[in-house]
Amino acid sequence: MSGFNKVVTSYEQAMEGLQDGMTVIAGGFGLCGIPEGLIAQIKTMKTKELTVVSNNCGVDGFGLGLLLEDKQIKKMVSSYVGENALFEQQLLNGELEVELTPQGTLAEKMRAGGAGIPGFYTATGYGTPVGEGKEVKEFNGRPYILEESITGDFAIVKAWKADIFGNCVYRHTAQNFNPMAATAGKITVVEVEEIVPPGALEPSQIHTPGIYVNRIIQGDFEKRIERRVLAKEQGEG
Amino acid sequence: MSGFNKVVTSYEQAMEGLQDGMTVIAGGFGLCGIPEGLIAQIKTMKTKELTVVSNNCGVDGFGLGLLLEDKQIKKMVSSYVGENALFEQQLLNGELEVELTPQGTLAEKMRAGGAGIPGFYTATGYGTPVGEGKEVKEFNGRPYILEESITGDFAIVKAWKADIFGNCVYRHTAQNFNPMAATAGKITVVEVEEIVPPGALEPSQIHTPGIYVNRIIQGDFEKRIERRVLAKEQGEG
Amino acid sequence: MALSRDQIAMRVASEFKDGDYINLGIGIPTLAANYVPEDISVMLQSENGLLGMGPYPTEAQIDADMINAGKETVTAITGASIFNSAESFAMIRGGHVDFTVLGAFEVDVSGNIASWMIPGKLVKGMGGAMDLVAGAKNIIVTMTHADKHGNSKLLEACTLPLTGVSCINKIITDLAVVEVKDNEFHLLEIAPDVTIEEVKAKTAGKLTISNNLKVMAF
Amino acid sequence: MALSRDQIAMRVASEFKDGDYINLGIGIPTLAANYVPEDISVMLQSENGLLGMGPYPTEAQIDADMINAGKETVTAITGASIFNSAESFAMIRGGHVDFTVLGAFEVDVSGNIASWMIPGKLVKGMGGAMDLVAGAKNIIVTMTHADKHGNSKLLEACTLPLTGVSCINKIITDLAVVEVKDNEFHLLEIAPDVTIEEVKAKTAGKLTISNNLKVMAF
Repeated sequence: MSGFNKVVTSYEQAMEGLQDGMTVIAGGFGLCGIPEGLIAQIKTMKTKELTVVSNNCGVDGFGLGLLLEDKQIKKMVSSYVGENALFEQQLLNGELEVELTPQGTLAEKMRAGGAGIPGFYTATGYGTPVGEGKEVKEFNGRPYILEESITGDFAIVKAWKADIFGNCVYRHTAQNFNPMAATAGKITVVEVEEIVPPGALEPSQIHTPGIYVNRIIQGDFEKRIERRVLAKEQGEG
Repeated sequence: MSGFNKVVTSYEQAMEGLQDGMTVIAGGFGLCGIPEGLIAQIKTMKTKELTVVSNNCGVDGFGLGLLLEDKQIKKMVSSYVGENALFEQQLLNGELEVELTPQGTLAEKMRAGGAGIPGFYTATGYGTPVGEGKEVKEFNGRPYILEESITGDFAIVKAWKADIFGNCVYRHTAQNFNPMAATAGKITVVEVEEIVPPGALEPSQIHTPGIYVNRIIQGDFEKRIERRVLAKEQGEG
Repeated sequence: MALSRDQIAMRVASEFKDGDYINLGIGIPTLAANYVPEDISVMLQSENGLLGMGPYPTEAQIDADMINAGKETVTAITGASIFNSAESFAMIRGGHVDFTVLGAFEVDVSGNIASWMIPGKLVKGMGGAMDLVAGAKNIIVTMTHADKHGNSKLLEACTLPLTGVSCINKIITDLAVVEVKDNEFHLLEIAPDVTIEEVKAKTAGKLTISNNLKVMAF
Repeated sequence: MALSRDQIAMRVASEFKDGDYINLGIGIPTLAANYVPEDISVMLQSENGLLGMGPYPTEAQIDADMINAGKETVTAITGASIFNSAESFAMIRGGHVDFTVLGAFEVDVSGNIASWMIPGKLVKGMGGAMDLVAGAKNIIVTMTHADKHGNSKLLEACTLPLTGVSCINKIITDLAVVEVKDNEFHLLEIAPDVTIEEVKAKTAGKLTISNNLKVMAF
C-alpha cells in the first residue's frame, strides 16, 4: 500500500537517473523559490551537457549559477540571464548556448508540455527576433506565432509544504514557475520545506496535485535574497 | 477610491448590458457550481438568441434548462447535453443548435480565451467528427488538431467566497469550469455564497484573482443535487 | 459462460498496479473500484476535477458541491486534491493518468474506438471520453463482446463515428481479454466455459489466438 | 527645461484611472507608483505572480519568498492575490491588465518598440517585456526623448531588434507627451520651457503638432 508515498530520504535517491545530456526544467524566479538542494546534488553528480529550462540562471556561486562552475550546462532556455560573470564569460566563449524565450511564453510552454498541448499561438514575439522562423497565423486579423511546448527528463521544483502523496503548496511569490515545471518533467522531484501528514492540506487549496510528482525530499533552505530593498524610513509611496 | 469595489446589490445591475445575440460563458458542471440567480435573471430579462457556452445545459426547470422554456438559447457549446426533455425537443425541432466539444477541449478553449491564446493543438478529437474541417499538424510524429479559443460577452460564474475586489475561491467540485469561465468574459459576473472582508482570503490561495471579475453579487443558492447516490449500508467498496 | 458485469470489473481491477492513477468511466468501469486487490492502492481521478475520489457518501456526508463526473454525489479520500476542469484535463491530456477504463460500442484492429454517437439516435455528447482516449497511457475498453443481436463489437474497422484513433490497447469483454496490436486482435484470455469458436464467431476483426491462452479464474 | 525622472513619473501617473490594474517596468515606470493621485486607487501587477503589490518592506517585513519582477523584496497589499507565472501571463497576454508602463531604446511611428537588445552588446533577455507589449490594453513608454549623444529615440522605423510591433499608444519623455497614431507622432503636450523646435529637432519620425498643444504643469 506504499504506492503513493513519494518521500525519499537522500538527495542521491531524489536525482537518481539523471544523466549527461538530459533536459532539466527548474522552478524558481531569480533566487526565489529554487530547489537549492537538488541543484547542489546535480553539482555533486557532475552531470554534463545539460539543457536547463529556467527563467534565470541564478548568480555566481548560488542557485543554477553553481552548475556553471564545472560547465555542466550546455544550453539554457530562459527569459533573463547573465546576472553572473561566469555566465557571461561562458556565453562569450561559446561554451554555453542560450535560447532566450519571453517569460510568459516560457511559462506557457512548460504548462503546455505538462498538459499534452504540443503547440499554441501567441502574439508575444511576433515581428521580433523571437518570431523568426516560426509559423505565423492570423486570428481575427491579428498575427500570432506558433510556439511549441517544453517537457523535461527531470523537473526540479521547490515547494513550501507537501504531503507524502506529492500534493504541494507554494509560499508567496516563491510559487512562480514551480507549478508548471512540476507538470512538465518525466520525473518530477520536489524539494520542500515541510512534509505534512496526508489530509493536512485542504484538497481545494493544493497548487500541485500529487499526480505530477514522483519524488519528494525534505530540504534545508538558505533562501538567499537577490535584491534586498527596504522601505524608506518615511514617506514611502 | 471605490474603483475596486465590484459588489452590486441587484441582479439587474449584475446582468446589465446583456443583449440579444450575445455569447454567455457559464461555469458549472451539471447542476453543481452554477450561478443560479444569474441564470434566473437572464430568464427574467427574456434576452433572446443567446449562444451559451457551458459544459451542460441543466435539467428541465433548473439551471440553464430554465432558458430553454422561452427559447432564449440559439446555440449551446457543450460537451454533454440532453438531460432534459425540452432540450431534446428544441434540438429535434431545429430551434436549437448544438456544438459538441470534448470536455477537456472546452475547458482549454475557455482558458485560452482568457489567456490571449487564440488557438492550440490537441490530439483530442483527431480522426473523429470533432476534427473534421480543422487544421491538422504533426508534432513528434503524432497528429494534432488546431482548436480555437472561446471568449464571451458575459461570463457568469458561481463562487463560494469572494472579497469586494473580486478575488474568489470555489468549494469542492463546484469549482469545475468556473475559474476558466471567469477569465473569458468581456464582463465577468460572479454570484457568491459569501462576501468576505478584504484580507480574509489568503493571497496564495485565491482561485480567481480579482482582475478577471467585474461584478460580484451575493446569491442565495438552492444547490439542487442531480444524482443523489448514497453508500450502501455495508460492504461498500 | 459469459462473465457477469462484476466478473469483468474484477478482471479489469487485476490490471491495476500499486500507485496507479485511474479514471473509470460510467458503468462496468466504475464497478472495478470495488475489486481493487487488497495489497495495492490506486487513486481515482474524476474528470470534473477530483483526484482521490472516495466511495459514495452516507446521508450525513452528502454535499451538493461534491460530485463525480457522472454527476453523482461522492466523497474524497484523505490526500485528495480538487481543481478546475482545465487542470483536470491537463492531467488527462498530458498523460499523467496511468489507466483509463471505459465502455464502447465498437473497437477495431487499429485500436480505434467508437463510443459516443449512433447516427440517427439523439446524440448527447462525448463528455470527456475523447480527451481520455487521446491522453491516457493505457486504455482498457470494457464491453460485451457482441451486441444483443449477436453482432460483433470487435471489428476490422469501426462503422460508427470515432471517439479516438489508434488508442486502445486492451479490451476486456464478457468472453475474453483481447490485446490490440499490429492491426490484429490477440486473444490472451478466455472466460471459463467459453469456447474459442464462440469468441472467433463473435469477433469480426482478425483474431490471433495467443500461444499462452489462459482461462480466466474467479 | 527637460523634465526630471520624477516629473515624468508624475505625468505617467496622471494617466491612471480609478480601478486600473497596472504593470510598471523597472526604472521611471516604477517611480509612477509614488505619484498615483490621491483620489483614485490602482492595483499593481508584478509579472512574477503578484496582483496588489505594496511598497518595499520594512526590516521586520522582509521575506525572501516575497519579491517583485525586478527580484527586489516587496510587500503585498490587503486584497492581493499571488499565483504562478502561467496565470500571471494569462492576465497579461489576455489583456486584463489596463496599463503597462515601460522604458525603451526606440519607438517608431508604427508603434513598434525596441527595448531589449543592442546588437554587439551582451543580451540579457527580454524577461516579460514582449508579453507585456503584446498583451496590455494601453502601453505607455517612458524614456528620454534623445540619447546622450542627442540622437532621437522617436524614429520613422526602429533600427534595433524589436520587442513588439504596432503596440505603443503613448510616449512620455523628458520633453513631451507624444501619441502614436496613423503612422505619425502627435505632439500633445510639451514640457515647461521646452520649445517646439527642440522637440522637432529631437524627433526623427514624422511629428504633427496638436492644435490643442498643452504645456505640462507641475
